[in-house]
Amino acid sequence: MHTTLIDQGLDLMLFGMGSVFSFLLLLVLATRVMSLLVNRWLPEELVSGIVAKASAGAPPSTIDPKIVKAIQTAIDRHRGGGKRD
Amino acid sequence: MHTTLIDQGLDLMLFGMGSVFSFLLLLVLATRVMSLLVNRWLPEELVSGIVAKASAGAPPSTIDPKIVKAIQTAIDRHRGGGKRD
Amino acid sequence: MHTTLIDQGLDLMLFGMGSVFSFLLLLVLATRVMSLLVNRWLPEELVSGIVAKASAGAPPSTIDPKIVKAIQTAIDRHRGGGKRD
Amino acid sequence: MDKLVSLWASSGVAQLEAGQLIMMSVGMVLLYLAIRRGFEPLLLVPIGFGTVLVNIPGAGFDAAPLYDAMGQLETPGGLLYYIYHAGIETGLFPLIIFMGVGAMTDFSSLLANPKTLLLGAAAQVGIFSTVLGAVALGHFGILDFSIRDAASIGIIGGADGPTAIFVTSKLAPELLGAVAVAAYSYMALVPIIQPPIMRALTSEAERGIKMQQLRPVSAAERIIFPLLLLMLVAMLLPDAAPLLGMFCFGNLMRECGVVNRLSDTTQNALINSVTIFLGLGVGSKMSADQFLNAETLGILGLGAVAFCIGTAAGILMAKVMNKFSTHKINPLIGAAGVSAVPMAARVANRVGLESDPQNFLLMHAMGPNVAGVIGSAVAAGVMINLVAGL
Amino acid sequence: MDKLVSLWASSGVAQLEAGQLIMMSVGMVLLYLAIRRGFEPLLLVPIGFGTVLVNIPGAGFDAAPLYDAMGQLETPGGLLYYIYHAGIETGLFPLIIFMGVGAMTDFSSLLANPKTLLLGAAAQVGIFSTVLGAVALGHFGILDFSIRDAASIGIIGGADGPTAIFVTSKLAPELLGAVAVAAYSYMALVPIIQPPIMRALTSEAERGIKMQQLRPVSAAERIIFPLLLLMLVAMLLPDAAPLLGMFCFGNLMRECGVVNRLSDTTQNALINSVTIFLGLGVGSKMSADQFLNAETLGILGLGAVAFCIGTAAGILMAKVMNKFSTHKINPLIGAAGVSAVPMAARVANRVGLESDPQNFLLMHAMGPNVAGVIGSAVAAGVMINLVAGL
Amino acid sequence: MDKLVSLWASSGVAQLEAGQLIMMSVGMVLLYLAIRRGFEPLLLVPIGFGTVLVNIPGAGFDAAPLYDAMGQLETPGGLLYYIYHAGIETGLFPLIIFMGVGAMTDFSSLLANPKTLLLGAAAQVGIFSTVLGAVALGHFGILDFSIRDAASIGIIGGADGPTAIFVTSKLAPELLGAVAVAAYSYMALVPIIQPPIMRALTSEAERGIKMQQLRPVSAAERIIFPLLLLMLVAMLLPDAAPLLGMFCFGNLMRECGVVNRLSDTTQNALINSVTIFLGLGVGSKMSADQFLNAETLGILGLGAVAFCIGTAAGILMAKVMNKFSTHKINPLIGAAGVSAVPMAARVANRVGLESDPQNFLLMHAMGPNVAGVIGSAVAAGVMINLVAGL
Ligand code: NA
Ligand code: NA
Ligand code: NA
Repeated sequence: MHTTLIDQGLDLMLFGMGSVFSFLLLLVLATRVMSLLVNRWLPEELVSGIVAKASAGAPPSTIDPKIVKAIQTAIDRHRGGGKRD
Repeated sequence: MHTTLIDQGLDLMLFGMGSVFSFLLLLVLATRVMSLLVNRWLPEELVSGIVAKASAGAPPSTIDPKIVKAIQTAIDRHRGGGKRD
Repeated sequence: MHTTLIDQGLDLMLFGMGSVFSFLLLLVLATRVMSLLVNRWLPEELVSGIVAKASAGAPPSTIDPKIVKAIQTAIDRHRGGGKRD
Repeated sequence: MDKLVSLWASSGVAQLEAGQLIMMSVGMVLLYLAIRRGFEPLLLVPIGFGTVLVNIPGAGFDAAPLYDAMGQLETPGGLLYYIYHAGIETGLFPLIIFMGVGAMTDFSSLLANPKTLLLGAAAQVGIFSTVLGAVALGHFGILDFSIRDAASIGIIGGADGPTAIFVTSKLAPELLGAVAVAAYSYMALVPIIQPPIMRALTSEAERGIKMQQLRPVSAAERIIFPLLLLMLVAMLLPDAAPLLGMFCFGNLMRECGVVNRLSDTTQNALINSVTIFLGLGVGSKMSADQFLNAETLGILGLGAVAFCIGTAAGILMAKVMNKFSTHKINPLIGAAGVSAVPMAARVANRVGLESDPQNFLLMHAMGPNVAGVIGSAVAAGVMINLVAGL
Repeated sequence: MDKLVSLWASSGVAQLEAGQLIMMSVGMVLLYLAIRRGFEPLLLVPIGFGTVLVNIPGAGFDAAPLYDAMGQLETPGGLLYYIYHAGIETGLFPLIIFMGVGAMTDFSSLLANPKTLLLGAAAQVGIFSTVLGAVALGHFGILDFSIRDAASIGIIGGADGPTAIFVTSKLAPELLGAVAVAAYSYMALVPIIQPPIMRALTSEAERGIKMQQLRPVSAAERIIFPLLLLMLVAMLLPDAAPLLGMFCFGNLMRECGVVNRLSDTTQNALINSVTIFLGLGVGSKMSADQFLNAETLGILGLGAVAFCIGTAAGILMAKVMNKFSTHKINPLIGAAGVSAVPMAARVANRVGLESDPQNFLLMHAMGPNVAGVIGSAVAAGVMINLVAGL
Repeated sequence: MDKLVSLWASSGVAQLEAGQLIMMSVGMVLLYLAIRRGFEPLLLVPIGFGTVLVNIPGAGFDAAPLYDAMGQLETPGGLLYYIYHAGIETGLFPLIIFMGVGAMTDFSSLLANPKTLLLGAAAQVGIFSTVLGAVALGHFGILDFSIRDAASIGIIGGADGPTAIFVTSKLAPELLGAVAVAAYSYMALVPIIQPPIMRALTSEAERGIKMQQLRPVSAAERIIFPLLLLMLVAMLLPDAAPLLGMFCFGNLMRECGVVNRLSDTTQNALINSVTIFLGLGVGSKMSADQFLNAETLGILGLGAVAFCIGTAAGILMAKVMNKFSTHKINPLIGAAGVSAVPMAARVANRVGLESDPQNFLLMHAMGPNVAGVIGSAVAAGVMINLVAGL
């Protein structure tokens, strides 16, 4: 019975680490292939354009653009030392 | 049995559209009457005043008024082209 | 039976107010002792320092520091009447 | 070695059935439509993802919990099981969403021009003629639809997601996946489906009709309107009261001005959280045996028909109303009566601008647009009432 | 024709009972008070709306779900049924609200001047003398109150909504509607109820007493205080531990400075969501048979008395304390001991300014004000303990 | 007098058992560590507070509800009872947290340098060697650990709180308190535990290795990655699908750019609310009989060992990889493979800066850091699968 417990632990270690390594190794390969394909067939410019378009169709952000603008202005001034005034 | 299914469908259409139309027609009338009464007995100024008062009794907004003020200021400046500086 | 109801009410009043008063009186004493100990053994500077350090270890606030800065700048300007420009 | 066999036997590949693979692809297509094509992403991203999750073989996302003889939990259920049974089967999630939609709805346009409510009524013709189409398919033995199924399919024409989910989860839960997907897909297709119908049914002159500027609406009117609507529903159509009651509650919180804290949370954290779980829960009904059959094709086809008829009915109603009224309505805004807020109103505005670049219809179209929400909810109440009695 | 009969038979008008109509009007009155008069709108808007919803004939907002013999859901329950049973009957919602209130409470004033805790204790006299009044009404057969009812009625005098709801849902759930409405209404009436009592019990000189400026309180004191309070409660009054435990937890999250994310959510999205559902759930107990009876009048009357006695007791306690202390307390701040945060403290400040426009009592009054919250929760714990044993 | 006896008998002091007092002190120590020492305060504040609450004698925070013969609720359960059974026993809270963590995770670094995934794999050696240690202790009769207990203890080495809670609540719920406390404590101790190991296993030259600048990663890659991961999990390790599925869902919402509303709520209101309740619920398992025993000491000891082995394995793996690769990896970032995001990555950065003030490793370390999250979840899935079959 006790031997079984140790055996179970060894089994768990063996198959556990095996699975973890095999899985992540596969994920490394799959990720490389994916990146390769994406960068060949979906270059950045195209993607950004499409995503931006999709975003435009989505409901507007909940922050009032005027406030965003105002904050941006404040940031700009802070950085630019009031050049725009 | 199948005839019944078609009958059920026709019934649903007849009573459904009848209900929808009667209900929304009634809502049109009720809304007109309501607007009439409101605009006669609760002219805008009065209402705004009361609502404003009620708001004042409610817990304060969670945004610090100073921040709101600051944002407003930034908006004003942005619009006014820095006249106030 | 009815007498019991009145009795129950009197009991409730007696033991209830007794408990409330005893408890809050004890809380007054405990609070005084606590404040005394804290102000002797954990003077303000030390505490602030430690709390600040602990905060630093916590995940960053969800508000972009640039925005906070910008708002602060806007507040400063609003207060200072544009002196910094 | 046994372990390897066990791991393999429990792996997805070994257990995978063709239906699951296809449904996972369906989920991926929904994600593609949502992310790359902008199809109602707030719902279709969770629905699509839920579709993938529930079809992972052996993952047990929709597994029921197991209890031992003492009533103690032995094995917990899957996430989607809990979401579906706690939030969708009970109707809670659609109702909370409706509260949020109410809190996001501005009735000003409708209040300034209440007769546009009738455009929202007319567009519901799409719902009921689709019911008729579905029972006809059932009658002729082409597809196996009961009257409950037909009612659920018809509601797609209401172009209102939560209403469709609420009705379908009550009348025909096994169709929930197909109906919800159809409803949100067609809502997303409004800019493609509606314009040809709008152009076909209107003349250039009609499309150029300039509408009177809307009068300003007082705060009191906006506060009283949801209460008025609630009272009418309470007196006349209590079956529509759950949906419209929560809608009015949300709108009252928005307009009354004294509970802005609650209104903000309703419009943000609360509706967003529930949207995520609603979408996942709908996805949990996207199993191969419930989705991959001829009925789903029928549902998708009928849904498209419903949309077109609803659009047409709204436009024609506007033209009829113009016969009896001095203040002409631009019939394009009738198409907005299908709801699909605010997309349908934007489409009406865009088609109007094609005829006359100075004719801004957006605000006018918001009236029938929100009226369509009310109309669909009324239709839903009537159908639940009548069908339950059949 | 049958369909018309069915629709009519299921319509609200046909099923409407007089009691429901009256209760819907009560709901409307609550909404009016909340929106137009500013009566605690965060709670009374949801309670009022819930009252209307639950009294819509045939809408089934408080219907229980039906299960078939296999335990499968046949008909889902109503929204308010689920809210009440999941959140109020279990006590979860009041406890989460208390956590939020704790996260919103600043104990600085109390820590700077701990003896103001005694003012919060004194004000609880209102609770227990009302219990006495209720049992007297029961004793003389005027109204039918048990000791459990009396305890629930008394807690109105605590001027603390979640505490009142927590106690009543445990001891006398059928009184929940009346007790909650009374509690929130009187809290809203603080600016009207308290000033005459305050003026009657104090002299011009007393109202003009200037209090010592409060010392600054260190962060460490504010972090340790909720833990100290928790420990005392744990050792002495475990029945008060649910309410005060969550209150202290919220306050610790606020003050400890390392979980600001959690504190923010507790003070905003979480408490707002729960407030909406708590209000609707309380409204679900506003049915005609539970609300429209002589007992409700008794509850409203006794609640008003409780409020007045509590206010008076707080003021008198301050005067007594002044006899034994060199640092005089302005007795007006004693009235803030009833809780009703922060309204009662503002009223004390305003009445104080009438006597001396330079005498700012607001910060001083916050001490007894939050002490009143603690006092009521302690009283609640004691009552639950004692009444359960009777 | 009876009343006094009753009050006294029900007071905490009279009922207090030594174990409860000690556990309350444990809770206070956790609060101290969280607040004053900054130990993972987002979790340890709620866990510590929950520990105190559940050990208050007579307060009934973990009391089960009582029902009468008719199935009606007689006495509601305690807050922590409901939280534990609704959110932790079912696995819902850890899964929602994982969704939130996914929405907060940026995979850019991993995508730019995918081989760092192997560092996250290596660090899981900590998990499995601890399992071995636990069964050895069980084997030699030193402590009473079953294989389920051992698996739960091992997962501490994953340095990932929600994963540890998810696994333990499934395999060994009675150890939940000890395992969660150990997991979060050691995550907080990363800056103390890891640096000596890192310095011992690396040479000055190795620590000074400058890594290639990471290439920019396109939006499409970031959108597709969570779907790719999901598909691999679905096909190969469905037992890991609940955790990794929700993780990928959150990440997809973050990256897809069309559901920012949902992503924001997931990263804020939703994860914060659930974190509070998760912490309290874990605290509810901190009772004296489950925590105060030799096994807990064993768990704490084994957990520390797991952490050290995981750290070492990550570093050594990096050194091995450098033997086969031209683009050298700085072995310090291997230590980040234990997860403990983002603390472990920061520690790698800091130790790197000691050797060369111009060598910024933070972004490079984020790759193995998030890989560690994936690795632990995979390990969790494998263990749940294998242990359930034993
Ligand atoms: Na509609
Ligand atoms: Na009070
Ligand atoms: Na890990």
